[in-house]
Amino acid sequence: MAESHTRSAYGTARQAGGGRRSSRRPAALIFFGAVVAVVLFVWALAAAFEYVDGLVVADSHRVAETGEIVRTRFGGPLTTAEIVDYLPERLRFRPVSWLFWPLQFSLVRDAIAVTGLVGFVSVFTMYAIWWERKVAAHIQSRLGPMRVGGWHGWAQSLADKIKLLTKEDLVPAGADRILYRLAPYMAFTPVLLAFVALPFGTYWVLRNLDVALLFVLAMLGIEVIAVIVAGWASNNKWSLYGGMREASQMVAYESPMGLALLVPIMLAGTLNLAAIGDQQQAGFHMWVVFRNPFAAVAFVLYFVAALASCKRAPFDLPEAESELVAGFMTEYSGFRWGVFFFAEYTSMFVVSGLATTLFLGAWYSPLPAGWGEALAGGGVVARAAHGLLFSGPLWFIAKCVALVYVQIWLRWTLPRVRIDQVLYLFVQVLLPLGMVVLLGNTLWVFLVPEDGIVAVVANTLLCTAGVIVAAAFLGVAVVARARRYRLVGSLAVDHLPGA
Amino acid sequence: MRHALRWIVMAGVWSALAGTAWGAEAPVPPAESSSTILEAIAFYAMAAVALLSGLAILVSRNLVRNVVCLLAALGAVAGLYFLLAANLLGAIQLIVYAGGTLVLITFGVMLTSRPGSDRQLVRGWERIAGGVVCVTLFIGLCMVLLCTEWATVAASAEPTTVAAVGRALLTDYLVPFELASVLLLVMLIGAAYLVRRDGESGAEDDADRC
Amino acid sequence: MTAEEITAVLEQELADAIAGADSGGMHPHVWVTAVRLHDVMQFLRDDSRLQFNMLRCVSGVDGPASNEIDVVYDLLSMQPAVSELWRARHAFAVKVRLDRANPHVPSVADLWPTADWHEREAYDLFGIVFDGHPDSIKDHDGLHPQRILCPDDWVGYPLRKDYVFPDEYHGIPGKLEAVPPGPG
Amino acid sequence: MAKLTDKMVEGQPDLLADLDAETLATDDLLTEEMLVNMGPQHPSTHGVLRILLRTDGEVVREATPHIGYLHRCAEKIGENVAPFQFIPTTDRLDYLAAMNNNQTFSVAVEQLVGIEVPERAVTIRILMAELNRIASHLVSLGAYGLDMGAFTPFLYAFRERERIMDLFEAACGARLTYSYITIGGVTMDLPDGFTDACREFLEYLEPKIHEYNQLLSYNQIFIKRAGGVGVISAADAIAWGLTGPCLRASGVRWDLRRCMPYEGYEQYDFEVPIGLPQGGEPPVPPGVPQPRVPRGVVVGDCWSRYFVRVIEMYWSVHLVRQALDRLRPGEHKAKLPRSLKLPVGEIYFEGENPRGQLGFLVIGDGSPVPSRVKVRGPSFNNLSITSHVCRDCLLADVPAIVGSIDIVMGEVDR
Repeated sequence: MAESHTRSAYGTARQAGGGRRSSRRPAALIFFGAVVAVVLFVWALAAAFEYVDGLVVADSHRVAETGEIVRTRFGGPLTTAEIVDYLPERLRFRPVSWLFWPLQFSLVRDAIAVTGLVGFVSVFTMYAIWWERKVAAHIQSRLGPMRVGGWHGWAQSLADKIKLLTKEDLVPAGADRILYRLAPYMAFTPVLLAFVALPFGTYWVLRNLDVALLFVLAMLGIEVIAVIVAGWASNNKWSLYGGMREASQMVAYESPMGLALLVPIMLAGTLNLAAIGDQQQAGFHMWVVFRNPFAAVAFVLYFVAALASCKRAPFDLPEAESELVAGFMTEYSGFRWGVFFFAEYTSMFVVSGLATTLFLGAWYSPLPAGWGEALAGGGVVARAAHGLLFSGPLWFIAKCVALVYVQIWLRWTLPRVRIDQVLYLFVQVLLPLGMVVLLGNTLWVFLVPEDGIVAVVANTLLCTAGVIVAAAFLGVAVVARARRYRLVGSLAVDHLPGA
Repeated sequence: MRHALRWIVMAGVWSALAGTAWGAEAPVPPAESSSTILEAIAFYAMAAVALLSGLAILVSRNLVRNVVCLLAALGAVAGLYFLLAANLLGAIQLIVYAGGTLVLITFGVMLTSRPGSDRQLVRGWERIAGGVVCVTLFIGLCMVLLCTEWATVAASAEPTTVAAVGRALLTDYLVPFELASVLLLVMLIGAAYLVRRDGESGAEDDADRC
Repeated sequence: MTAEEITAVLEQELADAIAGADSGGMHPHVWVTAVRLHDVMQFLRDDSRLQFNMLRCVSGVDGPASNEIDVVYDLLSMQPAVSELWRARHAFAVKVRLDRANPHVPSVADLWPTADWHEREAYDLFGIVFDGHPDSIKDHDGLHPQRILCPDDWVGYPLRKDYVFPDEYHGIPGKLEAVPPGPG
Repeated sequence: MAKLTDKMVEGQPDLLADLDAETLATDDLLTEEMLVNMGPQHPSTHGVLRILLRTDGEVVREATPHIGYLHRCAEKIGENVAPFQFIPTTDRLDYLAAMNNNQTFSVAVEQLVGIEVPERAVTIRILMAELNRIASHLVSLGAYGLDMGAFTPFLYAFRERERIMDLFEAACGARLTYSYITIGGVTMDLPDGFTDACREFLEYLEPKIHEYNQLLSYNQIFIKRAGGVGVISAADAIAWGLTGPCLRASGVRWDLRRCMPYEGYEQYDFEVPIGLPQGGEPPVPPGVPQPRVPRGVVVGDCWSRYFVRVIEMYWSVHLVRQALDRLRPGEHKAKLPRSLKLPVGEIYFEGENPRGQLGFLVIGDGSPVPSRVKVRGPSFNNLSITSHVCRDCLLADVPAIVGSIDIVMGEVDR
């Protein structure tokens, strides 16, 4: 009853100011419209280019090269003349070829790709932040942001970003001015650069590096230095503690993570992420995580180390609220704090991207890719169906989002581990475990014949285990959804007369 | 002087990180067209960053500033490797140096430096001796640089793939590879032993050391 | 043991220290001279018959009428038991009457560490100086236990009956009507 | 021992205060002794408490609590107002257990004056006191999970506490400072429908406590963080005057409601849980799954203090049920003269609060206003052991220990 009263009052106020309202466009709508328009335009350009590239570049490359197709989304020589020659008749009049003129410079193509990438990353991170607040809320039997922007407060992190932009840009007294300003960008740039080598699909990669995995690991390593510099430069004892903890934690988790990553490299035989992903296309039984028991353990080991690397869940010691106020981010406010936050969520995506590409059959769906060959070559609808059913960036993003969900879920259920327990866990438990897994995997690769009885049995067992786990997740979700009123209880109860 | 230093550091870090991204050129660097100019620009930018941030390290006494300058220098060197299409080396340079060693140096220097130990008095004749050694070294390096005719190999068509490096390591250069691993092992055990001999023994003391 | 028995034991053991007793009423206590307080307390804690192992409370009481300040120690003896319930043997109180101008009494913090904070609070609010207190400092008021509730440079002892609330403290006005002298 | 005082803090050069990038040499970065202020504004000090830590890297060499930020001199008010006007001040001592404070002060004055409280009032008082004990323990368990970095239990605990708040609001209109229990009984009788709402809440709460055990108490990380940390022996607990769950967790089976019963507690049957070593099984009311103390837990450590409160919540639910059965119609307040003259005399009475034994020394001198009201706050004593326990522990253990002792600053500073 109270609610409706205010709404009507609010309503009347609006009518009263009706005349003036039409001229005052809501700023958020314009801003958001612009962002969406830019992202869509970039995606459209990228899609158009991909369409042209698919048509034109394939043949020219097969001719020039020694049979082996070296095809990347944006590499290779391509001149306007070539493009125009291959366009269908009705598109060949003057302005169209004029339109494609800039595409011949690889720098322009890179610029488009990078814009698309940054567009995707920023949109994903914005919604990852909003999503974490919603998931945390529902875990804690409350609703989370509901008001900003309408349905379930979808524009909440957009509003946060604008609020952060308008906050005062202060540097604490006695802080090391240059480093204090530099630290957030040193944290954010490497993580964004990791997307250069992270493949979203066979051809959806900015640079198909031969050492893609090493490059991504390097980028994650540099972010640590930004945290140490931030911790030091903000002239605050708590942030100094946060910085030092990050340094010691990094020393702890780096080696087990390296060992865990050696296993999929050994199975795939290359560091090129696109190649590793392509080897897992023959159905979900070919996913590395189901190949042999050691690979499964390596996945768990890698995921734990990844949690520590992006300072999440039980290992969020560098910004431990209850001990260090806010760790290395204590003195940061406004946009700089936003950039650190952005870097954290982007590194969550990068880390789960690596896990998906190396262990969970990258951009391939559980259905074997062989069944979808007919669809791949067809028209747009067929290609879309192929993308949805068999392989495409959507599958990669879906798996990454699932892993990000697990990270969020862990954060809101587990308490925080102490610093010496983290060091003990990583150095004296996970490191030996990593070595055993590596040794086991090596012996498995050499001794166990590829399609021998042992390998098949192990593979089927692991596959069934995987299916059971997935089914359990879905089952719990469905049951909890059905009984959500009985479980939560108090939200749906009517209050006493006096209350 | 301080402002100049500031700009050097900012330019260095930005170009180093941009360089690594852009430098990871497509496998087939096109022979002609505008990209050679871009490559030249990138090369000189990164070389400049590497030199200047090295100089900045000498000038500044604040440890964390040195760390950032060192990061810029190592990043620039990694960028150069990427420019030379030696992607593996570039990535390893970033991981081992920029990611690992830099953190260890920061950690090590912060934990072990005793107060006042690094302010040795530099007396008159030591200053002169130092100067002489530097000059001779500089001249020697310049002579080496100018006199030898470098084997300017053509821009290699294919960047060395990891597989090639791996195969080379385990076939042609197996002995040095094994020797290096033994050396590393010895160092590892030595470090562990040194820490242990420092008076603490048993695992629970390690909790106090962090 | 009942209050009367406890008083009897005390008078038998430390006759000269006991200045009076009131074992009837709801708060049985015995008056002790300030000088011998530490010995009485030591005896109360260590004697096999009494064994007062818990010092529940140390409170200052200001009586302007008779121009003296009392310190009340409330003691409790708990009968330990391995698994079942501990039993309360007896509760007793010890009171000391001090001169209001210069109240001094030996500290019992070495017998029960809980007295450390209680005595600091008694000094802070009443001005009772506990000699030999582990946390003593020397400042404008001489050697005394450190203040625990009020700021260290606070003047006066708030719970004394004749305490006048200061006009201002570091520029913060204490009373509404008293306009503080402008700062600076 | 050299006590650390504020004077020494001023003298200590703040290592980072004058940090100018150019002048700083590397040696200032050495992690030798550093003075860190945890508080008075700090997320995990449960109110306005400042703990001065002398740390060497992550290891805390010495922790000195500084209190007094919430000092309102409640005892001075006690000397200027009649006892029934002092009741609202007792609400604000331990503001999470206002009902218990009111009850203890009312019993103290009633015993001093010799007032006979009607049967129904005594039962309502016990009912309200035990409900408030559950609410107070819920807050302490939730906040303790927060100190350990587990955010979710806090929300669950407050969701349950909201139901108790509704019950209290129905009874006396307030949600935190009730002033419901007064001298001679209770201010208003219970609203109709209160008893069944209360029974329904108890049915709802009991399985939830078991749910928290699964979520937090038996969580391996929580056990590692709390088990074996901040161990207080029984002798130290008694020497430092610890009372309530902190004392019981050290193995001392001592509860005023059973050892020195008041207000008819001897007619109710309930057990007193204490800290048990590994594998021990604390006593639990019938119909509750038997909890077991996990590995790595020691008598008197943070985990035991936490778990004694969980078990006490079970027994409080059991107590409230018995009180509900025992409710008979009758007077809710004794007839009292307009201005109650206090006899010449004094009394020291202690009641069992959720955080320990709250003691009142009330001295009457014939006038309606007491001449002295001394308040012995349990958190005041419990907090005094922090510096003894937090020696040579890790930085992350300080919030764990202070959280397990569960202090409320209103009661510490009075």
